[in-house]
Amino acid sequence: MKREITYKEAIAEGLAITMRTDENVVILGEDLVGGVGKGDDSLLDAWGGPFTVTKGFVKEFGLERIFDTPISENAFIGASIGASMIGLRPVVELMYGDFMGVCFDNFLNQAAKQRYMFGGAQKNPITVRTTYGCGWREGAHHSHVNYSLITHIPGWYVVAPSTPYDMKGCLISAIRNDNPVFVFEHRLLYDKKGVVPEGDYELEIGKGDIKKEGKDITVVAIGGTVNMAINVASKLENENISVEVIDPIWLAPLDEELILKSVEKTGNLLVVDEDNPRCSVATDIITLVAEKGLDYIVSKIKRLNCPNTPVPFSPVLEDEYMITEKKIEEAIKSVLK
Amino acid sequence: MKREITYKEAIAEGLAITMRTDENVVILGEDLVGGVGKGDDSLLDAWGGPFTVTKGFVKEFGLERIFDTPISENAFIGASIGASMIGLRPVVELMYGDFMGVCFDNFLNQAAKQRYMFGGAQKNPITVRTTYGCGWREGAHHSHVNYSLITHIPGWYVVAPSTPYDMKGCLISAIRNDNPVFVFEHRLLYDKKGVVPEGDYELEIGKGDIKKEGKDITVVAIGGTVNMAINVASKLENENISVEVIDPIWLAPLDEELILKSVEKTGNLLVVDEDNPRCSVATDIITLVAEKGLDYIVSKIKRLNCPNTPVPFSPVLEDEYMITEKKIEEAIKSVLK
Amino acid sequence: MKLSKEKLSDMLEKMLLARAFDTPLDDLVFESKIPATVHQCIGQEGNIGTIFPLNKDDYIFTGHRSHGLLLAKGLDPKKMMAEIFGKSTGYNKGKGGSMHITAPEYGAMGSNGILGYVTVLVNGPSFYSKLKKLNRVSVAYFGEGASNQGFVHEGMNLAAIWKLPTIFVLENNHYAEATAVEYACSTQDLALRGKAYGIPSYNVDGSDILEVYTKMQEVVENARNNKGPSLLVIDCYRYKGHQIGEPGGYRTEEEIQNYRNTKDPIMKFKKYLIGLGYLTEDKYIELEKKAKKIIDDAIKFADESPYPEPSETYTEVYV
Amino acid sequence: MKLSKEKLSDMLEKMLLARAFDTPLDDLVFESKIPATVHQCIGQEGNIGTIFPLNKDDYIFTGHRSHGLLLAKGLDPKKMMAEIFGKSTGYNKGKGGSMHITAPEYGAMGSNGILGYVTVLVNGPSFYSKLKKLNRVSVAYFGEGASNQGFVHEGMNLAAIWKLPTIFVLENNHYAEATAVEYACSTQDLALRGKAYGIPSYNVDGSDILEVYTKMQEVVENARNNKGPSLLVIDCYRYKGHQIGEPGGYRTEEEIQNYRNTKDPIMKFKKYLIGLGYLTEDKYIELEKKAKKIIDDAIKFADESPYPEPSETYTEVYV
Ligand SMILES: Cc1ncc(C[n+]2csc(CCOP(=O)(O)OP(=O)(O)O)c2C)c(N)n1
Ligand SMILES: Cc1ncc(C[n+]2csc(CCOP(=O)(O)OP(=O)(O)O)c2C)c(N)n1
Ligand SMILES: [Mg+2]
Ligand SMILES: [Mg+2]
Repeated sequence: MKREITYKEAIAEGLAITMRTDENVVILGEDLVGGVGKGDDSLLDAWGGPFTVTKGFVKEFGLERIFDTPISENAFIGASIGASMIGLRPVVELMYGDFMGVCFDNFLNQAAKQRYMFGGAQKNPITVRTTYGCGWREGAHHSHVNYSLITHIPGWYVVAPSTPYDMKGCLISAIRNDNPVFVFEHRLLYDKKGVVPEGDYELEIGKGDIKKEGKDITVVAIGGTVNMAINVASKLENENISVEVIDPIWLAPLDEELILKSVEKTGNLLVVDEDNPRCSVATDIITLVAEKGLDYIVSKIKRLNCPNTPVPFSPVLEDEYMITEKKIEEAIKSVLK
Repeated sequence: MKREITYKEAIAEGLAITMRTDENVVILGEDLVGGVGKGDDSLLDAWGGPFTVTKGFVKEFGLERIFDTPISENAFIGASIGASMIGLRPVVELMYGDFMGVCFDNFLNQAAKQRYMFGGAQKNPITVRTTYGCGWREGAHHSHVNYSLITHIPGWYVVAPSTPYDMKGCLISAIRNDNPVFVFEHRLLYDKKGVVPEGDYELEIGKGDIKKEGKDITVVAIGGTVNMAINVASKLENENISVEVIDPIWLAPLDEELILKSVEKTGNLLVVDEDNPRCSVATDIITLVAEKGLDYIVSKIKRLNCPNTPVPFSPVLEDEYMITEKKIEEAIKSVLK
Repeated sequence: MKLSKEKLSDMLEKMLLARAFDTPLDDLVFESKIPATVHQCIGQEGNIGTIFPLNKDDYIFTGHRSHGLLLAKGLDPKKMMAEIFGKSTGYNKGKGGSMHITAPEYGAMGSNGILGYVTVLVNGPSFYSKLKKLNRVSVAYFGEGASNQGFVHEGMNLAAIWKLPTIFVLENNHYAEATAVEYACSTQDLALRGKAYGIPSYNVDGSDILEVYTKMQEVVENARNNKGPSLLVIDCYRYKGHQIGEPGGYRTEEEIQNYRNTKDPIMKFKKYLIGLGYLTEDKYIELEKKAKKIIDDAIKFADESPYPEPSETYTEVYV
Repeated sequence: MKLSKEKLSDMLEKMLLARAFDTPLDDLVFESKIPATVHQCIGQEGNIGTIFPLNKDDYIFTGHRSHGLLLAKGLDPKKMMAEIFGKSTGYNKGKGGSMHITAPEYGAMGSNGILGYVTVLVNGPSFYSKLKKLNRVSVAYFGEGASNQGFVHEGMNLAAIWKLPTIFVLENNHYAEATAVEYACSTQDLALRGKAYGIPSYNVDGSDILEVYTKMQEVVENARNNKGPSLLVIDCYRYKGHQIGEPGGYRTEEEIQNYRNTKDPIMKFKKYLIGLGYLTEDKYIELEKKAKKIIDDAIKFADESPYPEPSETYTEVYV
């Protein structure tokens, strides 16, 4: 029987493996340990991260490899970038993707530009982990999907895995890669289980995956929406609609060939993306196809994003805001009709 | 004879008119006056802004309407947002668009979300003016085009005028509008002249403009590239290629109808956008057409962006990086061939 | 400082109301009546002493842990509770939730989920007030954890150079989530963070609401008299977890009990009022009941209120 | 403090080199040999006293006004000038320009165009050094204007709580573009900005390179001995405009002349060395000529160097 673990456990395994195999990997973030600085070791590991991903890490790696930080996102991400210039491989956690607003220069002007601006004289092997996604009833400052903003910026690799298996392998690859990588972890997936090998394995950067083969329509789904798309695809089999579900996994670099090949086969495209619609990853993928695969299209191209609004708090409103299997199904049918 | 003034003068006129007609308009930014705080009035108005746009303003409006600020973009933009909640109409200058990295939360989580998040209990009539664009040999931290990042965020209106006439009218509309508006001013246009009426006039928010009519291809050009596109269109008339140049002027809200109508007529689309290519305004506009106007397309859809790299310093490299008339011409021909 | 019996009584009632409001939230969250976790201010009720020197049209900017402050500013517990439930009768029609309650009609300019950002927004209304000579002050509330955000310092410097009527209230409850102030802040004298900008900065004991009130009264007076901003650092403590459901473990039970037993702001104030002859045990119990009744009614109101229409999702992005 | 004649001589030579480097830049910009405006440090040469206590493998992070500091750290004027010209022989192949010169082999970790961001980046190498017990220090240079950026304060607090070997060097040249420090900073004692975090913070006179050197020596020593970060606030002055071509007008000619006449760091140091008997007028003129010759050669080198290939535009975004 194959071993199943959760997405969250897969993250923890990926982190631990890279830490064991490379002493230059250190991790930093708010409350990753908890209870530090009181001079009382029995308080350590109180939280193990805001989502308990790093629970137990301090025991294995000690306070010299895992660092709780003040609420100073500029300072600790900036320090991580600085340390990455000279040999460390910091993995730094931004608790919620929404908080990139307070420390965005790290992403816009620093990590992403240094190598280029300095004529190749530097590299920045930093990994930024962040959580994202709506559905937790946390309101407009704790629910957004901001991967499009980072994907826009040259210099970043961006990954948003949808399964525990992809998560572990991509995270390991990200940490070992010499470029800045932004890892988007969907909070609603944290407890989802999947088959994951025990050991050390890497997944190729920039390589997407066909999560389900089909021939009538290509649905490119991202992160939290991949499982929904797969479920819809299974359901639609009964209605004789054959859906191919593509998970690009990496938003940068994007597996252009995989997407184009699929569209060549199916002739139809729907992109499902939980980010706000404008200048989004959905528009990016659609443009790829519009530029390079227009001849393949037989009927329609469509995007399905969350609405062009902030995330509302009330459950009724947030449910309306969120992408659902029903919405995906309707979108598929509207493309094919 | 019609009066011609520069883009820069048009900005100054727009600012001055709104200040004269509404005492709640105040302007804030770094070095807008110059020489403040020395207790020596003869030093005042030393700079009149980093690009001398507000030269002379302190004389007309006094130090109670124009405020030099410390280099604290969070603080003075944040204060402007706060003041806008209760009746002021601050016009705040972010010296270079690149610097949005250090104060991005203002744009990501504050001005844009307050009204929604507070259930309509607030409004934020703030105008952010910023300069953008490469070509000044200033390197990777002073040259970027970042309007796609703001256009992505629901809650903002975004405008990037290409002519002095549009600039003045749009700026006046922006300042008088009750929503947060981001005004992108292209530095290379500052000294370009155009016909501009003397008085007070507003241009409709969200309304684009056909800068040149044509029938073979729609070129949607933005900001600094509009004049280039017009020149190319004129040149190509001799080769019997009829180019329609659309200037959306407003990136949010986008004049979807204007673009779709034009594509319906021409059957071909090129979007010219100086921002980096991924998740850009170019992809956004192409997606609009791919979703709603695919049937109109007879041959190709194409984007022309600056490369997916930071902006290099060396003139040779920056020239290679920039969009040029030659590149636009080639792109048009590649669509039509 | 001379305070009338009525004023003192009002203070006590507001403290009791604050505690009564936050107390049932655990159950409401576990029952999923409240759809998400919330942050309680139980133990920090002394901090509402900062509200009493303010007028209705003075402005306050608050954070994630602000129910008590908002109630003291005059907000209706019904509409607050409804907001936290995500109901259409809430202050923000259910669109905001606990972390974003705002009621401009009471000068409650919005609670913010981005830690400490209030410290820059707050200068807006005080700038406006100064410009228009309205004589209003603006107050920003933020935790000791949030005080490690850079823009807090930008906000203080700006307020100082422009001599704005801004009051910065740093609520040092010793923890930011699971991180102790001893670890996160390099010196424990957080008043230095205001002094760095020449801002009059004071450490006050949050277990003593009158000390809080008195110092706030003084700095508000200064602000109204065009003497510029001040910083109040309130030493306080939260008894409950950072948020409902958090695992705890980063401090000892002993520490919590010690605070409860020796520094409870309500108990201390009660004792003080009894000593003055302004209060009896019976009267206190009556006031406690009264507060509980108000909150029970608020919960009922929230519970019975309708959710917003789904179509509300798409409105109020733009004016 | 005992400094050898050689060391003192070296200091003078580096000051002269700094001035010689920045002096011809006006002409080079006006002739468009240099494709863009640049920021000169003429008048601030005393600040390079901070470089001499450093080893080659100590790290420095600099800003837009950093030619003198980089030269003192050992960078080759030829490759610096070529970078400013945008030539392929520059340190960064012409991709960076004056504002982004970097040479990790000299510990010059990169000049930054985002004001003050160096104050957070700098903690990276010092964190690394502490972790790996390398005994190296890291230094961040930023202006008094940049010190109003919030993240500067985050950087100082982080360095303090982690006791990092970071030195913050605040170059207070009294102006940020056209804005005077008296206006932009609420108190003129900028050392308070470090003291707010319990960081040993000192005001030093930048017109006296030995005072700068001595204090830097002390704080570097402390950093190496695991005593944590320090802040040096250097009082200095720039004679030239903020950047070449700026309109001026925000200060009086008299003020500039006054500084030139009484506080010129080179003149003061020259006088001191002559007093010591280490220098003569003739020797000084010879050293000036030597510096000028080095820079003339650098300009010639830069001028004759090729521009990068256009294809370089697309490389080095990723490893
Ligand atoms: C910019 C930002 N970073 C991190 C968080 C996550 N967060 C929410 S509350 C909190 C702790 C706040 O501590 P403090 O400021 O002391 O306030 P307290 O909760 O103690 O009242 C953290 C880290 C956030 N909301 N915003
Ligand atoms: C974040 C940011 N804001 C504004 C600028 C524009 N700018 C460049 S230099 C400068 C003045 C800097 O003053 P100071 O820090 O005192 O350094 P100095 O120029 O005096 O050496 C300004 C405002 C910038 N580069 N970065
Ligand atoms: Mg706290
Ligand atoms: Mg300066």
